[in-house]
Amino acid sequence: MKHPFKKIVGIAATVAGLAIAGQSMAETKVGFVYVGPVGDHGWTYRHDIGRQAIEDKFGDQVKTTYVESVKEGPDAERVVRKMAASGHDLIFTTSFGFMNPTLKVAKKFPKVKFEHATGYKRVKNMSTFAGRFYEGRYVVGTAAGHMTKSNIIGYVASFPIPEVVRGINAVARSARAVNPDATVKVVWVNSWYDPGKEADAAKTLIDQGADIILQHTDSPAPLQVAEQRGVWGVGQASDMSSYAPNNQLTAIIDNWDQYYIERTQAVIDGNWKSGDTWGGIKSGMVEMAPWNDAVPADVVAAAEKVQKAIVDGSLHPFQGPVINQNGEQVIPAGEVLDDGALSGMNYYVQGVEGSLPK
Amino acid sequence: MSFSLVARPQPSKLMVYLSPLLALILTLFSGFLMFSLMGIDGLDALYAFFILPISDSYGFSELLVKAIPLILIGVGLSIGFKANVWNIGAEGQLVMGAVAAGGVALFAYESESIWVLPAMMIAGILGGMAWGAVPAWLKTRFNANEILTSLMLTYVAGLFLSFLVHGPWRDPEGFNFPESRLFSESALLPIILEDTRLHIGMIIALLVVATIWILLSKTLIGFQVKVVGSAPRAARFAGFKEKGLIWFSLLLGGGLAGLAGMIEVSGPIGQLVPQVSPGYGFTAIIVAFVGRLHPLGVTIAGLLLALSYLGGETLQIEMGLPQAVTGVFQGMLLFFLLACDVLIKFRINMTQKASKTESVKQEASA
Amino acid sequence: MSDSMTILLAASLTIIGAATPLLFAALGELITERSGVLNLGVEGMMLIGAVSAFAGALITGNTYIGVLCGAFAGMLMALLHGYLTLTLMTNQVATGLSITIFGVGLSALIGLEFVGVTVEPLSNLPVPLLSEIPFFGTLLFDHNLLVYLSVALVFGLSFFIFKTRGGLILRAVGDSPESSHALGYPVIKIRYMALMFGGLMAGLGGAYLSLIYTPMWSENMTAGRGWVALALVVFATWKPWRVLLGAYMFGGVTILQLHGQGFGLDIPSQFLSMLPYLATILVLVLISRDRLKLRENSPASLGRTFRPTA
Amino acid sequence: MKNNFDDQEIGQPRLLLQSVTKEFPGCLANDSVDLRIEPGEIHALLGENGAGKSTLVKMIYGILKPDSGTMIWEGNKVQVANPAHARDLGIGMVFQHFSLFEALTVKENIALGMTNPPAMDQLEQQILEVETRYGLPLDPNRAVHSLSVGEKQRIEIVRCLLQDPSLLIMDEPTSVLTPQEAETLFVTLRQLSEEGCSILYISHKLDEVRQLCQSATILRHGCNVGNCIPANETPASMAALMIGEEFEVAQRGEHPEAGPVTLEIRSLSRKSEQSFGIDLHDINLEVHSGELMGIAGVAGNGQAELLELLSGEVLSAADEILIGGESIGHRGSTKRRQQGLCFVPEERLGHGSVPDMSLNDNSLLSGFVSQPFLNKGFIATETVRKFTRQVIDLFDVRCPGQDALAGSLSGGNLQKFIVGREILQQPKVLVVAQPTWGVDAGAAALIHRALLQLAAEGAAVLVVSQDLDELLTISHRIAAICGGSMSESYDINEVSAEDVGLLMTGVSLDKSSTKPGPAQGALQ
Repeated sequence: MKHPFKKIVGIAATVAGLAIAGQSMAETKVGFVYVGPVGDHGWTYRHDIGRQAIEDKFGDQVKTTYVESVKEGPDAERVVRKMAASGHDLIFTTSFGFMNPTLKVAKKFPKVKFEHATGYKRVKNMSTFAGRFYEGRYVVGTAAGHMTKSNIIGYVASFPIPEVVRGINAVARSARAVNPDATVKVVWVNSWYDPGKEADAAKTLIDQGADIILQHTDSPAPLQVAEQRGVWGVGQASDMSSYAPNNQLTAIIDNWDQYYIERTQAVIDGNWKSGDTWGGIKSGMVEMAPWNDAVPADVVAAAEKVQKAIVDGSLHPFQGPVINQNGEQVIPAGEVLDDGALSGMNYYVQGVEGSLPK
Repeated sequence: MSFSLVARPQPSKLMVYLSPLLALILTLFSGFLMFSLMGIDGLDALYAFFILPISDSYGFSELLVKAIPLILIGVGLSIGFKANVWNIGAEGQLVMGAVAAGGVALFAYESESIWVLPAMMIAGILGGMAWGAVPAWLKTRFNANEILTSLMLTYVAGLFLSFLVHGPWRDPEGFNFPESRLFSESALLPIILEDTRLHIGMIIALLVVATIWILLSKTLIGFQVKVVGSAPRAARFAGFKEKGLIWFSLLLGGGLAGLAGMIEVSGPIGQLVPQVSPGYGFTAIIVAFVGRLHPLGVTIAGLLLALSYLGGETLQIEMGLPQAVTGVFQGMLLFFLLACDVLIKFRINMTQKASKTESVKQEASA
Repeated sequence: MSDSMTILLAASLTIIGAATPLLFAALGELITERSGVLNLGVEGMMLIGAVSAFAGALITGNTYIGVLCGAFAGMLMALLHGYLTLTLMTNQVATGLSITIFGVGLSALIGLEFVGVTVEPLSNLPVPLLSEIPFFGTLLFDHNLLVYLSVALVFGLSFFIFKTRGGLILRAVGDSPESSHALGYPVIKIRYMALMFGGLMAGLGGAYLSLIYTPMWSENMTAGRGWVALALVVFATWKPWRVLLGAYMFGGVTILQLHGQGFGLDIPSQFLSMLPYLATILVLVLISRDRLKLRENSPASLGRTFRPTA
Repeated sequence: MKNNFDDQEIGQPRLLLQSVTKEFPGCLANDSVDLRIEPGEIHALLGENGAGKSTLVKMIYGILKPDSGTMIWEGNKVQVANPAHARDLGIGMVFQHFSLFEALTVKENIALGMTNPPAMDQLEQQILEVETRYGLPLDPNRAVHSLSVGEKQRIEIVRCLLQDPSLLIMDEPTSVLTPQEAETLFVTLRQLSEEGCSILYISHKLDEVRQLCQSATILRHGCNVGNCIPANETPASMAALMIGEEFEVAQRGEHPEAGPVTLEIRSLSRKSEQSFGIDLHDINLEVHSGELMGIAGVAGNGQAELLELLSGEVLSAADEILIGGESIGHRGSTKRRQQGLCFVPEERLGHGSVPDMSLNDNSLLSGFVSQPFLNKGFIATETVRKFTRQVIDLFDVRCPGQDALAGSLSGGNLQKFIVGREILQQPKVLVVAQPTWGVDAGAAALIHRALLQLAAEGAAVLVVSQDLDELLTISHRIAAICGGSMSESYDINEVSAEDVGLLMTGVSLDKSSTKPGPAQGALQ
């Protein structure tokens, strides 16, 4: 046990250190505001892997901090602001719900750089970034279309927002491209994270005939159900094969490492600029986990071919004709949906069962 | 050596003030121990938890911003708890207040009328009241337990808000993301301290606390609440209507929770989002009890609880501790606060238990 | 078997899975409340039970030991609750809520090491011969140990409460701790025991979640099931077989709305998600109208602090 | 049953207490008390309320532990650990405030009072046997909350008898019984005594002690102040020991010149809302200004239902209850108070007062209607305090001050406060239930005087009591309620205690009822 007096001196020094941290630029401070716990093994977990990548890469040069499980709503602005005020140079806020709070703080702290995930509002010192996960889902859809025997692909969905709808549509389009009889059955659980309910939804889908389960919720529960029931599942956000060693078809991995390192480097070099980054398979932000050994080689080959085509730009998951559920043509052949249309997608394409909750 | 509790002839006036202090000391001590065991400098951690968050005026303003809804809901609930009306659905009432107020704000989008805010306030209160009225009606009409109905309705309210922001009230320019438009300037609460988020809600909260205090200590209705809770038959003897007071408590509690909801969407948030409250309605129940159901106590407890959340965030930023530690520490703080109140009515008697029974035995056999 | 029968069977099995953790926690709470103690810390106790069960199973490699660990940890939490509310006479509502906050935090802290791993779930123990019966065999006789246990407990606890002396004393303590004390029953000790049984059962409910329902640990994985369990006890008017009914009804409505979505039911999913809660309220209203019956079954001293005095 | 004849010859007492002392914070409840009970003896424990009788028997029964002193049971030193231990020794106790469980059945309640009860159906048989043997009819399967007070007492007694006790402790058992029922109980007790069972009989009713008990121990302020053989004493000599101070006994005086009918009940019938409550059948009653009317009856014969209807806690049809000629049956308590009706409920704590509120607050509780306690909804604190001081002074309420919590007052003082609070509101009609239940003799006398004084000043006073002696002392006119029906009312001078006892069992008297007695003469 140290002498109490030394402690007090220590505190004083810490406080003094904090006070000057704002000015001293010897060390770059990068902060992260997470919506979930780092232990969710999904969305937040992957962002924290990205944070650790920064630490590994820059060592003592950079100090990272994070606040987890920050509730969207009134708390977010306070946390972001506290980070900005406590000498952070770059702050990542990794949930859509943090958009407006981040924006408000960004306006007040023009010298601090902000990076907001999945939003659409930008200012001089606030960038946005997101992954083109629908590309990964399009690849998965190809395999699913080949592999399904019941022609029913189950989809455990969280909330009916464009991000999720895009993924559903991408799967439906690619699956039907190889198997016109394939349909996608969607169950909404109204939660990003409720392992029990996600599992129930997966069971329901399997009971109703689905033999491949995709998910856009954060816990590994649906995948585990797939493993138990002996149908295929697809990992979400990270390689979840530890939860389903036999039945994870593949996983669509969020890989923020590269982006985070780049942006941190830019801050260190003093050439950070606001912008919108939408990274896909090509940029490495969206990664595919290794295919399960049990997947037939021709299916893997077909999927990998699609993947390659997406990377080289010869294929766009939403290239025309895009026909919605009601049979109306959204865009004709020869055109592709632009990013604006993609980011506001609020309709199902053909092949998705049921109607989109409005 | 063991200890036993011995009833005091009269509640100790000294302990009324001393017991929270004792609780704080115990928390600091065991917190120090806990952090040290985790290999962290205990004093640094305590400093980061209790002092650092409010070491500047901005931090202090944030403390108030966080405490406002807790205090508002807490005083409302304490009336009900005094009257033995167990409204644990304030969270849902808050959400419905936010929905109603938000509805007005969206309806009056781009209106510059000064009446938007008052209208929102009334809508917020009515929204919360409406959601409090359901358990009141079910209780008085069907004898349905309000703990259960108010809790179940909280989930319903959350899902209803979710439906609205995913559907009809979605921002038309928001790329179908689940949130409403940002409210117009006229629908936002005025800031009372520049460069902070401290809004006029603080003054409203103070007014509410003062009003409830007067209501409880100086008026017949407050007296009725206390009598119903303490001795229901005596209340019937006096001619106080029990059903009326059930309605009163739930409407007041709901109304204040609704007001808190309005204040949140019109203040710090500025729009309707799927999650308008980080569990204020539930935390406020603890606030009410830690504050011993007294308006002043609730105010202090509200500030303390708010500080514990701010402190938790600071611990994460400054010390890199996981959020889980905050929960454990918060739990400890609450345990000590609740437990130390036993000293108001009891004193601790240190005895050599074994030897005492021995002596009685000896006497008996003498 | 026809397709619709297959789906019906599958849905029923899912319902049993969804209802079992609720059943455990609610039965435990029922015993606790019968003694006059209101435990609002069920959610926290379930979480502690879940993480401890997972840890136990992972470390020992034996799922059954995991189950025991979960039960034991839940009991320890109940002991803490008891020390505060029974020995130090704190307010039961506030203490329970604090226990939940504490449990959420502590379980997350314990569980930091267990993210991303899984354990072998508890395997099913089909009853020989009976489980071979088409449809009903699978529905009734092919489950894991905890499912059998939960149903057995419904019968066991019903018998205990209404047919044994122990149950009679338990009811007496909940009805009037003063009279119980006057007759020489150790009220505080009995309440401690009831509370600890409640904790044990909450721990089992948690263990079911982390070892069977979704064999993994993740923070806050109970997602509000502790609260539902609490509601079920009131709903059941403190009768075990009604808890069974309530848990299966709640699970049933939850699963059926998912099936409804799968079949393309065109109602916003939020409204479907509201159904279990609304149904609970509705049934409560229906059974609350007979005040006299309610009086005979509700523990009169529920939530009230009792201190034995002269 | 045990044959203790030999013991008696040797002179070994069944129970011997030697200098037993028990102290509570701020109160020495028992100070070196000695007690000796012989086998088969009915021994009275006499004393005022608060003299320490209950504390003493609780120690015998193992609920409390003595601070010091010795207890010798059948020749052996014992330390009774708990009631179960006491029951094992052969000690049974019938509590004054019953230790029953309202939500449970009679049978379950009895089982809970036994250490090793037999199986339930066997127990039911035994209960029925004991009931027939001692004349205590009771349905073993009824829920307790549906029973009358007298029936509840029977549960307690049966519970003890099933254990074959050698010592039966009875705490004020006759307070809930009719004289006839009390007589039946005495027969039972004597029967038990002859079978060798000792009985410790706690009472402050000196007449019945003289009738029943072979010896007596008298307590005052926690001290043993004497032993006696009741048969050799007069009530006055025992009272002198018990009370130790002189007080003025209430004097009724002549039936006053009756004024107009102020409280009138007209063919009031009501189905009880509780499934086992008592239905009221066609009750008619007139109480004149200036007279004190007594209603006798055994608890659980519709008094509670009638009182609820009178106080306004439950409403009836408008013209079933009239005050000063005005129909108020459909009005709540507040309206009735405005009409000048005040009410003293039976239960002091929690009904007539809020235990954990100050006396000031308890003044406000019922006084806010008739007194100027409110100013635009705000409480006029000073006025309330002044009123409270007045009550305390005029009614000799002994308390630490007007801010004392009602629950901290002794029963007698709290009752004086409550009665005083209602009387000082100068009611036109005062309805009082059990004015002196569990109240010491001094306070009882003061309350009786105050009620008579109020009547003399022109109010109509209705006293509902189970204490027949009390009613015979203070009433001008008397009626009895039985099974929800009200008897005719009689001038007090025309009926004997036995007559009223008959009325209480529902038998009508073969006398022409006087209605309303001398008052009629006075009016002519």
